[in-house]
Amino acid sequence: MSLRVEDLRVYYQTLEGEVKALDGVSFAIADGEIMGLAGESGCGKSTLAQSIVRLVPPMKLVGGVVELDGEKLPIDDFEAMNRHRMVGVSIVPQYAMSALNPTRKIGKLIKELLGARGISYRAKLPELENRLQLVGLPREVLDMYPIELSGGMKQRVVMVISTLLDPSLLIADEITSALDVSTQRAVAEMLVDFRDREIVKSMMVVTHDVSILYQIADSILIMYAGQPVESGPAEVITHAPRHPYTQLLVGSLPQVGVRYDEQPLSGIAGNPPGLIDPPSGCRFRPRCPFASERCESRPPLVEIGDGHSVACWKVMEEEDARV
Amino acid sequence: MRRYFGRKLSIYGLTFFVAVTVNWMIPRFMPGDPIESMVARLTMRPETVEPMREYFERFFGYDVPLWKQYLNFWGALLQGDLGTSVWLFPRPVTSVIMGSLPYTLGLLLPAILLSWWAGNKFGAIAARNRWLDNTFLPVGYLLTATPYMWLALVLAFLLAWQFDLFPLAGAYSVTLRPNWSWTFVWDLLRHWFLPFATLFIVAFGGWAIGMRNMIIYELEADYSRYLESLGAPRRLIRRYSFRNALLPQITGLALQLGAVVAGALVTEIVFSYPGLGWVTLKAVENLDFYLLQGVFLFIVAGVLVANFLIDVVYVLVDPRTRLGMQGRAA
Amino acid sequence: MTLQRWRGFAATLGLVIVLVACSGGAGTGTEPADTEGTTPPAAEDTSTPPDTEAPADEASAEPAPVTEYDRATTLITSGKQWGPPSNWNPIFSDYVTGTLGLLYETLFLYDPLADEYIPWLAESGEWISDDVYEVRLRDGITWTDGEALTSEDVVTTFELIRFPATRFSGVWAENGGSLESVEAVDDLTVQFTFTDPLHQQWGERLYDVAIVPAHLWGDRTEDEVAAGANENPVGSGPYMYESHDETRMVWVKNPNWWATEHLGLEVAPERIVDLVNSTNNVALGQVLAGEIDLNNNFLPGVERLIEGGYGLHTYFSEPPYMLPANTTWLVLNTTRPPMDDPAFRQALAHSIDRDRIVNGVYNQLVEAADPTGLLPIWEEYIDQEVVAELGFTYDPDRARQILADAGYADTDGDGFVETPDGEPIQLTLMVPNGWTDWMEAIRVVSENAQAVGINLVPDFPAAETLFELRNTGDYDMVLNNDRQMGSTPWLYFDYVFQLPIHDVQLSGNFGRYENEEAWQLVQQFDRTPRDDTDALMDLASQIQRIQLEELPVIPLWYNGLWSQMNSTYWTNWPSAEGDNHYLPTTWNNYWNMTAVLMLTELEPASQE
Amino acid sequence: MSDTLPRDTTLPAAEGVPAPAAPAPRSRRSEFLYFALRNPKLWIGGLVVLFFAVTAVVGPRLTDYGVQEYVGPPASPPSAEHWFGTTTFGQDVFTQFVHGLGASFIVGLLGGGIAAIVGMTVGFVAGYRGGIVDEVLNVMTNIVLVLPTLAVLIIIAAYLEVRGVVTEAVFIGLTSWPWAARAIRAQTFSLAARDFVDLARLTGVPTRKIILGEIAPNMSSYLFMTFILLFGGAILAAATLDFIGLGPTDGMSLGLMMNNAVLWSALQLGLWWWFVPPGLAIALIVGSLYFMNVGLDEVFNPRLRTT
Repeated sequence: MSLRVEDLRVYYQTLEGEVKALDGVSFAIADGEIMGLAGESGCGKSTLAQSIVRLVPPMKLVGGVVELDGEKLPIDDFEAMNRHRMVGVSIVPQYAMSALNPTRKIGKLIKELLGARGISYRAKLPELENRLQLVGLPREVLDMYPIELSGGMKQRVVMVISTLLDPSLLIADEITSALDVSTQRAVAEMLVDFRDREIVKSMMVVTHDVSILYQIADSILIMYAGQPVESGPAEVITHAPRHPYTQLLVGSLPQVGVRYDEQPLSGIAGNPPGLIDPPSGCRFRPRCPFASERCESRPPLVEIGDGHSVACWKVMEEEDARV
Repeated sequence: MRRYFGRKLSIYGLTFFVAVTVNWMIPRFMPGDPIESMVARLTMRPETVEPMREYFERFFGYDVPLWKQYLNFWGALLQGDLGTSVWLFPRPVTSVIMGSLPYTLGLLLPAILLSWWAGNKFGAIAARNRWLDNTFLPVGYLLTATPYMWLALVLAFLLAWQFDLFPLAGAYSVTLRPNWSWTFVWDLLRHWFLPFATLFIVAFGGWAIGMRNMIIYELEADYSRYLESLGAPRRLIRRYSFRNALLPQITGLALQLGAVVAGALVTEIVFSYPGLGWVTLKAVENLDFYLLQGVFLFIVAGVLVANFLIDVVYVLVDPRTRLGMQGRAA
Repeated sequence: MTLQRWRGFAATLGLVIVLVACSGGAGTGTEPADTEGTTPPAAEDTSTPPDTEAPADEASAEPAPVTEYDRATTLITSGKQWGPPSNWNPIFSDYVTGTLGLLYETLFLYDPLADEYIPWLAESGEWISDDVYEVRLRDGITWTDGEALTSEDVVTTFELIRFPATRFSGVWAENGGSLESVEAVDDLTVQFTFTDPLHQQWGERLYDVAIVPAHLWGDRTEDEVAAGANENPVGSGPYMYESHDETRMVWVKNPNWWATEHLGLEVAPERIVDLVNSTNNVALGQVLAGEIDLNNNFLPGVERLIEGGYGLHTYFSEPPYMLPANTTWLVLNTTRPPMDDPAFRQALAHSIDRDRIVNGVYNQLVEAADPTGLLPIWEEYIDQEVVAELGFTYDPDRARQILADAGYADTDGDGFVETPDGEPIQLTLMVPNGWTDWMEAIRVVSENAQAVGINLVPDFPAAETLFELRNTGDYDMVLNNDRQMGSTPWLYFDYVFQLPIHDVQLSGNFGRYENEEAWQLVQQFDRTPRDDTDALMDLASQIQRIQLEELPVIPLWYNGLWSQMNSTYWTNWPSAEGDNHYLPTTWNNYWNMTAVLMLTELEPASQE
Repeated sequence: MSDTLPRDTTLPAAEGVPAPAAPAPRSRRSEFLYFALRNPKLWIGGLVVLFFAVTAVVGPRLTDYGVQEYVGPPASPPSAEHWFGTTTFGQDVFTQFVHGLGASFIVGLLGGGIAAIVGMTVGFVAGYRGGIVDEVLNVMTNIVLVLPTLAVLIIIAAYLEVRGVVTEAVFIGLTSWPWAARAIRAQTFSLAARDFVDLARLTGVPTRKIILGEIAPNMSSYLFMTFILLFGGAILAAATLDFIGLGPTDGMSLGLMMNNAVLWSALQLGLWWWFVPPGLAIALIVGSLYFMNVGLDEVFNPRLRTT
């Protein structure tokens, strides 16, 4: 088991009160597994990605445990986490295009980054060049400034840097959203390649775009309003989702690559709830076409099939009925 | 690269053109006749007034059509001739300026460069120390908001008048004749210190605060967050931030030049330091439009040249500009 | 750029600063063009103070450049030079102080306090006929380059000032004066031939035209004479040009000065360093610190310091401390109603409390002027009877009475009088902005005027604007003190009544007052020989009668011959009490009014 | 001196930084207010400015003396009778001070206001219209930007026939706008590309209305801060001009007080009470304005709240 997250609660401290961005999230990623994490904007998926790597104010760890390779990660201790970052857990951030210091040549940046860990750049250079080749970049990029690279190139450089020390877990945060369809595919294939070559042991791919997950993910976790609502093998989630939200989410994907960040899902009426004072019971209830009285209490995440879990009273009823 | 500098240069050129034209126009279309006031100063006899006026109108080139005066003005200007001072007649304006320029440069250059350097250093330190930041911030803002002449007055009052540590005015002692002896150089430095300190302190506050604000933005920038995510040590991140925050400070240097020059002018006035500021004041007091014009053009030209130098420096230190211009960006 | 490189940069910066700082001074270092022409014949021991015992043979034949002036033998002055020295042309008027008087000399000196001409370059001068004035030069005077000073130099000088664009050109008949020709009779005798000589004006020229060397000036063009800087000047006087820079002018003693041999006179200071004035306040600081020996600025507040133990010395040891140098007039634009009405002018004059200006604004540093405005040196020309009969005094009731009698009444009840025609009166009195003592003074005047019902308000436009308005006659009232003291009250009569009126008035009668009769009298005064005292008195009396009846201008107070002396290094300064009655000033045109003789009376303070 | 302004970057990003994953607060305004009240920089700065503003308004009523009136013994140090002492003429320094304060505020408001209006107009039009209009305005801005403001003001003031506080403010306003125009142009540029502006444009709303109705309100905080900086800059510029003797030819101002103090040898005579209050007041007012600006920045820009 590469990553195990148990009842993780991370709140944002704001003057209006605590925004319960992650409110009891549990899941696990197995060695060699690529897990997709999907959901609408504001569902907490990015917070999840962030908090595992870089939990800084106004984020606050309220409860839960994150274990990597059986070791508990001190995610709320910024300095102590440094030991794990890049080696244990690494991230390709959403803002990969602007993640590189604009005034440093790429090679120099890497050299200084490695130097800070006492790793010799020279010794690592052959491997670095290999990796560049792997993502289709010439060796010369090391002598270039970020401005000399295209957006896609920058992102690939970031992927190489983030994985340079062979982390156990790589978190890819919305890395495809800004790309065109063909590039998206190429990047997705690279991610798989990274895993296949065992450069990274396991991977968490955060995206709002379920279709991309279908291409690369082994399993998918769907989040809604700070809580997981459904998880299971990619095949199952994309073709036979059970949770009403997942169904709407998957069904409302008319085309690939459209950004939904700035507007609510067109297919789902209403907005996600505010997380300062979320609705009791099922948080999807206000928007759910099937909501009933029972939904006023919170549905547990229940395994209904081989690795397929759903948190929905209606699904549980149907399962019960089948049995 | 050529396009970038071409554009910059053409803007500077245009600015200079506008400055020269406005400069030429003002005394010709404003009330007050410099020739008349000069003649009034020179003679008491009514019968000599007319011949003198005719003579000096010819001397100052007022006896030709306006368009020709304008062309002549440019012609003379391009040969480095800024006309003749009315106040210090018949001394050429350029000679008056050159006489006072070393004093102003001697104040300005060290004050600008040192305050920039020290201010940036200090601002970066303040940004990483909460206590220092909280203490310095109000002080820093107070410093940038301090009128130069007031600080000059206060320093003069305390350090020269009250405690007699420094001379109150002038560039060197009245009994000394300029030479390269230690006595003289020491005397020169003692006179130089207070005006320099005035400029330095006010400017220092500005740079320190600028750097402090800038570095806070840089520490929040994406590349800093990424480095944090990769577990890079704070030292490295700060180093990057400092360097990147310096770049806008270089641009700031260009923008602040005018202000520091203005500060130098009033500081010189307080300390009676015989630089350009003092000359400007005298030109104003003596209605010496030619000298005033000359000083103005000179300052404009100086600021433009300095701006261009800063542009060049900026291109050298910021790869973004440099590479952007070479079109190597993919 | 790495941090390391930044440090390197900083280090370099430090170095640069030192260099810049140094060059700051060096760049302006005295590079007094080439002074060869004026270097004294070498080997003279010019660096040894007269009273020290240093054996003369210790002075090297090739004296090292002076780096520090010996304070004991150097006179440090300030007060005239308001900008870097830039002009040594005595025919131009705005030359460096001492150009006339220390370097170039005049035929005579004039002593205003004794009303005497002192033969100077001239041994004597007299009218040998009604129209011919003959000057006899002293024998054996040389220029500092060794050439002899002869009648040729005098003739050349007067020919040079014939250029219409020079300020003395009016002496010549063709330019409106009366001089017909100048001829050298022999090496030392010059004859000036006039038609209907203007005696009073000629009396001025005798001591204010600097004689220049013909061998250096003879070929100069009009441009060089009218607008040349005359660098490296060669003169005949007690001092020679040594150096100048942006902040000072340095004169060095002429060891071969003719007056030592001829008159037994020797100037005491080895050098005179005249500092460029930056501001009054800096000068005040320097005077208090004893850095300056003689200062001629108007130093507000100085009266409070005279008895404060700063070693300050003034001509009088009690108020007004200073000798009067010129009169400040309230000039009224007589082309505008109601200033065109003598009664109105009288009323205004009677309303002004001049004592309040003298005491409140100037703290008794000046004195109220005589109703005629004539300076005390011309007291003998004042007809006391006329003054007693017609002179104005501060008397608000009288002022109101005069207004009422002339038909000025407050018809609309706003507290201010209207003209006899019922037109409201609203007047402004202007002085240049920043001339603070005057600004204070006209606040008093306005307040006084308002107290008697004249709606007068102070206004402080920029100087240039004020001059323009004044010169073109577009104003109500201004203050002015353009005329300095001199050898004849004609200077003031001319200032008050000068005709004709030009579109632009630059040299007097700014009030545009037209009185043909008075002007005739003034001109007649000008044509009357100086020794015809009775005629002069009679004319002066007639002129004063008109002036006091008409009051075209209102004299307010005498500005002082501002002079602060410090006795730390030099003593025996001019004073009313002692023997040294010469004028203690460095102002232009005053060296030749005996200030140069002051230098011969100075004594070094004994160094304890 | 008006160039002594903080650089563009001290202004917040107008786009309103998205609070990470936090749902929209109930009301942006109440959030700002909340932070504004809890931001010591803002209210300390505000209090200082307010204090001087009140002094400027109330002060003249506290003194019985005229600005130029000789009311006391000359050159006397501060006392119960004359709070700030007297000048060499015996004028009451406190009276001059409160009147000068008023002039400073007028110059600041008017000069800063004019500069803000010109800067906004140029910035909005250039940023919104783009193309040749932008090009021309940009060149214009650059020209005024590089010209040393004080030198320009000296030239203008020296030739001016009559100078009053208002004329002074106008000229300061007309020369100190460029940096504001530049900054606003950049902001407008990014806003003009946003959807809601596009929408307005498509529906045929006239340019003026789009700028005033859509763009300006979306960067109101930014504009307010710009004005504050221009306000302080104008006060400083006026003080400098007055000090050189190119200030108002009638009336009193803080710069003029310092000018008079220097002219009348306050330094040499040790009359510190004559020149200390005016300069100190300027430094405090302008400093507090800048300080408030930082506070506002933190209020409007959440990223800076916790550092």
